Amino acid sequence: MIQAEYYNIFVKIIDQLAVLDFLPPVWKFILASVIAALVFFHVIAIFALVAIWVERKVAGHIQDRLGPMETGWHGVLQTLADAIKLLIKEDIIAGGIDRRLFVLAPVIVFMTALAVFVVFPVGENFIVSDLNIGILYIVAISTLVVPGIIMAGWSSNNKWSLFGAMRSAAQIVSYEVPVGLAIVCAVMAAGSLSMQTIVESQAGGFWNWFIFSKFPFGFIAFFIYFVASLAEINRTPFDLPEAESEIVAGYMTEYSGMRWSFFFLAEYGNMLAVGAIATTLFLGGWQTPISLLSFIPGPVWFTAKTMFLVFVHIWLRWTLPRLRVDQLMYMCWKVLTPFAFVSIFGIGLWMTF
Amino acid sequence: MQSVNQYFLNIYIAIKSVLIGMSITFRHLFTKSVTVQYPRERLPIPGTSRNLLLNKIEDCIGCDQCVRVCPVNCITMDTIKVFPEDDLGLASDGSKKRLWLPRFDIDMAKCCYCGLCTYPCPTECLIMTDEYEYATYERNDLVFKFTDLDPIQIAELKEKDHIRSMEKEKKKLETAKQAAAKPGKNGGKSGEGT
Amino acid sequence: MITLEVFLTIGALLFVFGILAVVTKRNAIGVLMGVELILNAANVNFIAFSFFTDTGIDGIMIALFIFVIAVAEAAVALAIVLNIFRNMQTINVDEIDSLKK
Amino acid sequence: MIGKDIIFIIFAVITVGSAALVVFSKKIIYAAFSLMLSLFGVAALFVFLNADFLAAVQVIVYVGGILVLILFGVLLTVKISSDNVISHLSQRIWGSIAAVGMFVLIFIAITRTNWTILDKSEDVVYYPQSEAIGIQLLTNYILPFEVASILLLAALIGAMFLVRPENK
Repeated sequence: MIQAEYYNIFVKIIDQLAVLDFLPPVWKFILASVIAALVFFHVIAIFALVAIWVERKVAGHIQDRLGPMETGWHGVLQTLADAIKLLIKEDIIAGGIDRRLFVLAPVIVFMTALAVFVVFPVGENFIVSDLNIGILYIVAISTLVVPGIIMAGWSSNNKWSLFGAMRSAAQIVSYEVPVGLAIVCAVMAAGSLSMQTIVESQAGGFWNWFIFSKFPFGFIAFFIYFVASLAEINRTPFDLPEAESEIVAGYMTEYSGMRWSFFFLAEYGNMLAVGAIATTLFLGGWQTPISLLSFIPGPVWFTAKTMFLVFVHIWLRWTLPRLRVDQLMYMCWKVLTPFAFVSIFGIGLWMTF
Repeated sequence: MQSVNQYFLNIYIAIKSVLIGMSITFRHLFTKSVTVQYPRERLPIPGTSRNLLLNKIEDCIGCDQCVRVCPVNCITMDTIKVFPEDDLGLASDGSKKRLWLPRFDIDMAKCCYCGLCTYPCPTECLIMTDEYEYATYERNDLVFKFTDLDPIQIAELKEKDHIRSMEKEKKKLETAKQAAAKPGKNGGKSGEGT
Repeated sequence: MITLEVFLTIGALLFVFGILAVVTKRNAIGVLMGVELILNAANVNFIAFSFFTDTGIDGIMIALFIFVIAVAEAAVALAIVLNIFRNMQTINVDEIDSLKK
Repeated sequence: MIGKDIIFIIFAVITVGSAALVVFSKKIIYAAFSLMLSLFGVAALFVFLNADFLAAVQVIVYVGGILVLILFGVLLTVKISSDNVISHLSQRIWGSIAAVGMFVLIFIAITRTNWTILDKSEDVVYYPQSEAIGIQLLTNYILPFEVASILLLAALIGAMFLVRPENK
């Protein structure tokens, strides 16, 4: 079977359970996949619960407010209350929309956010599937979100939805280019597409992380990846597809209740995923910064680095205003892409000599 | 060459301004927030503020000035003249109360908070308090009733007043008849108007 | 189950559906979709052969170049379709016959 | 290995079935999304053929690139009145006959030919292909690689030239 030479933690765990010995290996594999999907669904859901609270608190304190304070200690239960409200809300499907595509679109968008979690190396022995095309798999899966968004925009039968979907698709397709080139930088430095190998090649202290070891090219690549990934997941300052002052809520305008919360979960799942990818590629993944601190296990480091990047996302969101469309495209094609080429060239020279 | 320099200058300025902005927001992350947790802590209200109207009904002499001055007609007042056997006592400023007040309603849904009604009040019984939380579930609950008479009393008073006016009417009619018996002015008009 | 013949049959089915789309669709973009299906059928065949025979990864290399050609074809064809739409206000291939007249 | 067969059959049915939907769906937008499913299924079939790199590239290029182009084309050209441009009946009949005939021909060719194939029934060794592809691209296939890049450049310039605004 395909997983034969790939490390898969869930398959390992299930192999060790004697109760399940009667199952053929393929069914064990399928069971492991289902468990992995459920685990990551809950990871995304819990992360979203926490991140939305953190985002509100950070937003509040940046603006000298307090943020949610009423529900629970300092409002920690606020998101839970909102989630319950969303779940029991009426599921409105307006007349004149394309029902099949309308129902399918949030599923596709959320599926892409969920599927990338398969290849994240959380710890030394903690990865669901160490594909040898790991990072390429992530790029491939994250392109699937574009048809999903266009599906949502088209099926809503609403001009704001369609505008938002077109903007979003144009933005994501454009920013695929600098994202891909920045990823190529890390892949060149590591000499492998596998996520686990990329992390292992950054072992031995923070000066071996690609952000520092190939200075300044690694830093440029990290910077480009960070900015372009912000644009790719439609976060502020690149949230033109959801610009509420111009096009209501973009492709999500007609959605409500459960289906809207799937889009929302996908957005926060993407935030986590982008932070995890940047951590893996440039910040050494689960590696400890200095060997003195190696008693702290890898998953803690991985989570800490990812959460730091997520915090920077939130921080940026409440600092910068929204860009204009032409500024967005200027930034993509005239700034990020040339610098990505420069840094590829630089890392190529570095690896040669 | 000029435009190339401009290009790099733009990038430099962009990164610099983003960093400055981020440092500002980071500093504000730790400054004390200015939020007032409203239902639990409240800011003091200035003494001249105009909010809910209150009528101290025991001081009200029913002079009707507030009703007449109100630009939106939100005050409704009924008065009944005292009967000779009653004594309503004095208002706090010493003026004698000559009227029963079976009804003194203020519709706060109509009130425009101009405060004009409080100035002419001779006994200063109609004032604006600093109470501003009087949201209700029913619009009718916004009509504040200030009378201190209970409905039975009001009914009795109205009955008495009615009898008195009837007697007056009779008297008037009699005097009119007497006047009609004598040659003189026409008294028919006074018979109609009561 | 996973044999060369099965893959070739899948490739043949994709090819046939592609041809059918090209022949019967009146929308120029529908015709383009048919062309993409045909190119995919060719890819399936190439990769199946490279897997089941001892030709190394030559089939995969050819498939990669087919990707390149498919991208170029799609970009240029869509540019042409958009141009036609701008000039004629239609992309029904039956109505685009001004060369006949 | 029955489980692997089941997964394979699911993906094969998805691929071929949505290819059929591309042809027979009335709305062009449904055809486009069926095409997405079909291309995705083809990528899944590539995984069964030990072409993992190619499967990822298939998704990136076809779903992320060509399909988005096609969707944009649909959104930019379709008028609401012309939502379902369907063909004449005669075209459909003759097209179907030709297609079925072609399939029968190919199927006979597939079954009659005596293929000399490697034995892949037991313990196939799956090895990473990306390295081999990279080496091949820069050694044996260097000329096609360069020609392909020139082709892409030409297509890029050509497409941009074609859709430029008229009055410039």
